[in-house]
Amino acid sequence: MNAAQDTGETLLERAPQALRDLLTSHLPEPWRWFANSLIAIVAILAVFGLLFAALTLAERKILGRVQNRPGPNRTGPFGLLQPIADGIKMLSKEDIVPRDADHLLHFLAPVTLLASSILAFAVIPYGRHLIPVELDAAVLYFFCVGATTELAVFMAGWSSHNKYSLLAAMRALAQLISYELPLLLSWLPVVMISGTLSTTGIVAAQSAWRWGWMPTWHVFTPWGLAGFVIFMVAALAESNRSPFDLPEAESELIAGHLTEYSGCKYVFFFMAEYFGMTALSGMAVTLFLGGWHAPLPSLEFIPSYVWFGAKLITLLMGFIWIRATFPRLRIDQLTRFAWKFLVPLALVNLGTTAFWSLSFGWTGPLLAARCTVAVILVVVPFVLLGRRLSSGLTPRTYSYAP
Amino acid sequence: MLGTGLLQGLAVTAKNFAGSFHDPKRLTTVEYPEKKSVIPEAFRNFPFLVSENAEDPMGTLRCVACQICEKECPPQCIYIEKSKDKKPDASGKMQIYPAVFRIDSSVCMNCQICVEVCPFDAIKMDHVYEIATSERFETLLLDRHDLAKPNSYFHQIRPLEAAEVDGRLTAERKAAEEKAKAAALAKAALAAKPAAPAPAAPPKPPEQA
Amino acid sequence: MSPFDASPLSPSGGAHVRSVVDEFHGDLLEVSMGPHHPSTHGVFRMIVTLDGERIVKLKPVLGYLHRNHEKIGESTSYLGSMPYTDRLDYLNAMTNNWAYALAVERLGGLAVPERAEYLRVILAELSRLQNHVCLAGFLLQDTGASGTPLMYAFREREKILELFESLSGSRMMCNFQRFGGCRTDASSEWLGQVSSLVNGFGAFLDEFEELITGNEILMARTQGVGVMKGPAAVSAGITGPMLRACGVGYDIRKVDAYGIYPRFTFRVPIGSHGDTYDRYMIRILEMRESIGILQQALRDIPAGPIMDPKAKLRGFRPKPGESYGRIEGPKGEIGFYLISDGSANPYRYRVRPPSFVNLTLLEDLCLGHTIADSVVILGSIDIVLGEVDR
Amino acid sequence: MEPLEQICSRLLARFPGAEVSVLPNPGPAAQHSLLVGRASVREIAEFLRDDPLLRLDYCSNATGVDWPEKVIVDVTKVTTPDPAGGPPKVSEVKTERLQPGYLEVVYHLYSMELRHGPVVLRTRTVNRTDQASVPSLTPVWRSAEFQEREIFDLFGVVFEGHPDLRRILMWDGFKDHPMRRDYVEPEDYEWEPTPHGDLVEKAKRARPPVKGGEPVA
Amino acid sequence: MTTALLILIALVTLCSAATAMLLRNLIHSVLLLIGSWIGVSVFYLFAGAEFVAFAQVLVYVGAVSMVVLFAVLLTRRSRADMAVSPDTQSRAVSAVLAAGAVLAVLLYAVLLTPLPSGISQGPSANVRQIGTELMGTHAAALLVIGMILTVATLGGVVIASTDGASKKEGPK
Repeated sequence: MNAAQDTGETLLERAPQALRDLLTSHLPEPWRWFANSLIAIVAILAVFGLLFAALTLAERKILGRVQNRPGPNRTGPFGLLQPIADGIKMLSKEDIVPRDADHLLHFLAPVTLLASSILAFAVIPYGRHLIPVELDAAVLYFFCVGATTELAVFMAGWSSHNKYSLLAAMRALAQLISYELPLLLSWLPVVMISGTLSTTGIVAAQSAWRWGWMPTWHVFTPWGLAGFVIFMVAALAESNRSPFDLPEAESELIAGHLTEYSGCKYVFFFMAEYFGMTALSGMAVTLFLGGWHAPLPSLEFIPSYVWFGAKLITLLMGFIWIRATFPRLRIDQLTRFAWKFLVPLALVNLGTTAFWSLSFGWTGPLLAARCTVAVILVVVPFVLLGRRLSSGLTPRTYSYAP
Repeated sequence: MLGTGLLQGLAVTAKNFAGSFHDPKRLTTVEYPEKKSVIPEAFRNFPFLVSENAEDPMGTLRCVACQICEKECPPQCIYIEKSKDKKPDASGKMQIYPAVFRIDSSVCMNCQICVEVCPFDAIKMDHVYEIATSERFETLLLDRHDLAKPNSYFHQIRPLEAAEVDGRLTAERKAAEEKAKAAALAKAALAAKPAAPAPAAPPKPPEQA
Repeated sequence: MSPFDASPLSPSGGAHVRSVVDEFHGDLLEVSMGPHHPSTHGVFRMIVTLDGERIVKLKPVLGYLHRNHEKIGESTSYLGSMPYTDRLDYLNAMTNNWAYALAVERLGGLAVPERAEYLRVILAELSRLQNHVCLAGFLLQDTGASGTPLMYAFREREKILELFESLSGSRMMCNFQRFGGCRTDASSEWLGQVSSLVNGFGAFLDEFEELITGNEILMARTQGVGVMKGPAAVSAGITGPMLRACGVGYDIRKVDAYGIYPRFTFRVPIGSHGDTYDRYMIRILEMRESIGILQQALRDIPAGPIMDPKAKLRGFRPKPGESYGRIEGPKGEIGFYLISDGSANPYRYRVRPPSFVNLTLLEDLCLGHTIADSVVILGSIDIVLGEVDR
Repeated sequence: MEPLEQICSRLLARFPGAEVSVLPNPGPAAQHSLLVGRASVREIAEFLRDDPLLRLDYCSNATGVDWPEKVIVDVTKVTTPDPAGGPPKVSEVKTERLQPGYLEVVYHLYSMELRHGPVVLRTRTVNRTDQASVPSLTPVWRSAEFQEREIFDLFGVVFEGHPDLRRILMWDGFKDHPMRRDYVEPEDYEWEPTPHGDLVEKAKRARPPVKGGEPVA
Repeated sequence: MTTALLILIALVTLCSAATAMLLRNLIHSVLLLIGSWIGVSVFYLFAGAEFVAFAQVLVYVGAVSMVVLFAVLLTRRSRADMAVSPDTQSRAVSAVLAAGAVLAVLLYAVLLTPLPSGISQGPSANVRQIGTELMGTHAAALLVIGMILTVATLGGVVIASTDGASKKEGPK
């Protein structure tokens, strides 16, 4: 953790760690470790709690601006106090539990959902020295924590004993399970190339510069781009966001498995969705966008956590942008899209990565051949599967009555 | 190729997002309490009774309680009781005036048929739209006091229509006066010939046009 | 046992008894969608029987907004029912007024001056524009696009409603047509505003189509969903864009040639598949045709009176007789059937609403689809409950 | 489209037993209608739909009309010779004749194939009380289904052979038929204190004033 | 300090597994079973085998629990056969005998094998070594497991499709 003092590291870079050492250096050993992790937990909750609040406001402002209306601007200047107002409203709402609901499960569902989505923040490297827990199998930890969200969604749907919630719980499970596979398959190439499961290792693998200025992020390789796109689409589905927000499809089953929740528990679900979205974007930044590395060598002086934040914010804006534009998919189209389009593409991507890593040493004309073969291996299956998936779906031309 | 339609959609939303910052056409919200949207002149909401002058709006109502509007109103929300005595109106003629003139604004649907059928231009449509009340019954039963508004107010909210109505009314009054003067002249001429045969029947009183 | 309490006669013979799947597999889930449901466009209820995700039976339940408009029509004068026709299909007051005025003019044999006819065509086509824009917005809202296309549609609709307001006094409750012409004249600068709106509408439609028509998700959600065949539609009395979407080119503006429509050159788009995507696209193409009609009407609208001088406003007593007047409303054929017995009130006042009849095939379209599709199919039928329940 | 009289004569020729007649429409609209007896209305409807010359495949509108009993006063002039040889005295004798009431169903038929105008088809029930039934035309035109259910709901005409005859607009527990001429509104009337004519009396009847105060809202 | 924690985790795992058997409510018992699986994965963490712990959570809590819950959910329809037949005397005796036999075998195996007691600092192998080990010496085992899994999933798909097909042909 205490990497050697390499040159050119600015004071700002080491500021968070210095602050932490200042607070806990005088404690004896077991207590010092305990205090350090406590500070890390408080920091994560504070930063991502505020990010959650800002995200709800940003979502409503951006959606508003896209729809030619200003968005919330009544509470505070430019509506900045809106999240606080929402929070107070939600927390002061009566917490209704249906009489014949399964009270224990009804309470446990939002708690487990929120707990598992917060646990996921433990392994994401936010900066050069800012990683809460240094795990050897960090990426595997991240996705096994993600797997427990299905359990919580099922408990929510089942415990409400309500026809709509039951239907929605079944749908949510089908969606989560069918998008777990592409999610896992999409980051396997990254592990194959960087040779390690630990996130710091992966970020280190992307630290070199090619031709002096281009960063060797995984997203700039053909298989990396394909993996990144599949990862983001699967992340959209995992966090129940726009084209896949089927469980709470308000136009069909009211609020899906959230129908029987109100007040604080509803906020937990809401918060869990946003935390899940942020965690998945954080992992996408770590795996494909070079974690906390700066895009250009000349910009190295800006502290690493600022770069991580900037990339995270752009990805989240992408989520909101997609939500503002696309209609929703039906449940059978959604699962068919996963099994018949994303999974095959991810498997082919494994092959492309294998070819890419084997042909590592090629230079000159061979390098050009290597790139073109990789691009072909990515694009051709995409076009073929795409045509088969949307067979017959074309904008039509119309004739006129005589 | 799969996805081109989706990218086009994203491009349009991005254009609108950027446009909403500089292009007034793409940010059409009027933020109500601070800025109010412009009401066109033809806007109609809830009738009011036109009175000649502003000092005594109740006294100088144009309405002569002919109850045509009460009969013609589709939801029947107007209730008129004629007065027993008569009162001189603007042109000095003795007219009945409405003792009770009530409109139930919770039933009225602003269809302005009463304005169309009123032969005396006594009832016109208002421009008021901030009329929320805390109580469902009494305050919505508008009486003569709430309904009567001066002609100057009518000019203020509907300049063109008010000018046209006033032009017509003054023309009618002038015509009525000439006829009255002509009738008076004819009567004077008859009185001037003392031994004329039995005077012709007095000309019909100049009835209201 | 009076015939009304007993269960109605058992469905004897009759070719159209819908043989629904009798022996069901697994336990069926009966879900009641509505009357208070975010996507049923008003107080409309559907009792849906589900086998898993598939719809097995769908019974529409109507009447939550029934105020017996026809009984009120029989107890007020002819002029008195005109403002009530605004409340039938409350999105298109202008076309409802025109249909009623047309029926009464046929009943009383009144003539309509030239300028009024042109004004009626302009207002009807404007009303068709804003109705189809509304439908496109609602349909995409039902497929889940979170309000963006709906807000663009409403931005354009507001401009048209402002035109109605500056002419007739109210945005939606216009009460503008009279028997034998229109109530007030349209000033030249009002006509100028209309032409500037119409000229800008084409650009809006292109942007709207760019956002939505090519969208793969929308095509997946609407193509092949709720397919309706031509002969079934004709027998079920479906009219308007829904009928033209399944290939039957029946447009009352061309067939009856009422008013002065023969003077305008416009085409009637027809679809080939009869599914939800075709119904959406037909409405977009009809909007483009309406723009053409509006430009021609604005070009050669003559000066002159807008009200037939002989027509009496009050005390209108048509001779005994009956008449059925119908026009091509945005939702289909809206007709008024009047029987007069010489008095000031009509003896029988009947409205033929397009949305009510277009609902006949709702169950046949939804059988076999999922709940998400039934919402989209209902959205594509374009019903307004004021007109369905009357 | 051929004139109505020609259609009527062809129908009479085709269905000898049926009572088919043309009902003139005095108004300027001149949309005359075809009165068809109850018994043979379905065969005639199918004929109108399938006849190659007519092809009336689209039933646009089905309407119920209520004609209650009417007392018809026939004024006949009677000239009684004056016994005293004076000019004969002419006196009118008013004879009341009670025309029995009936419920009528009017169908407006169009042809989408040949694009021609309305043929108005009318059938009548025997009377307004127990025998108020008419064969349903839903098997011929599916568009009549909802409109016939509405006529059943608001007028009380029972349609034989209708696949799903239930009330469509009123709730199932509703008795009586609101669109009939002799329909009396129930007294439990949601009262709005609007001060006009019969509404106020009805409200006072429905809710007597409380100890001399204003009637309770 | 760590031994106290270890004992606590063991207790939690054991009692959640036991109560899973006793509860009437099926869903609660399944969730308790999942709790005991998580307890087992914490044991792996104590032994320093992170990879195995996370794999355990991913496989059991992520996938197997879903299979169990779906099975419970879809078969709740036939509640008739849920009622346990009356607890006669002979049933209790045979239950105790079976339990006793299993306990005896387990004790025999545990006591006789020379296990080093106390916490042994096993080699904390990192993921790369596990990878090379799996692909190297144990490649055959991995392939066999892979084969079994694909056969199992293909079998499931075939059964599901034929079941579906028979249902589809019925009410066409």
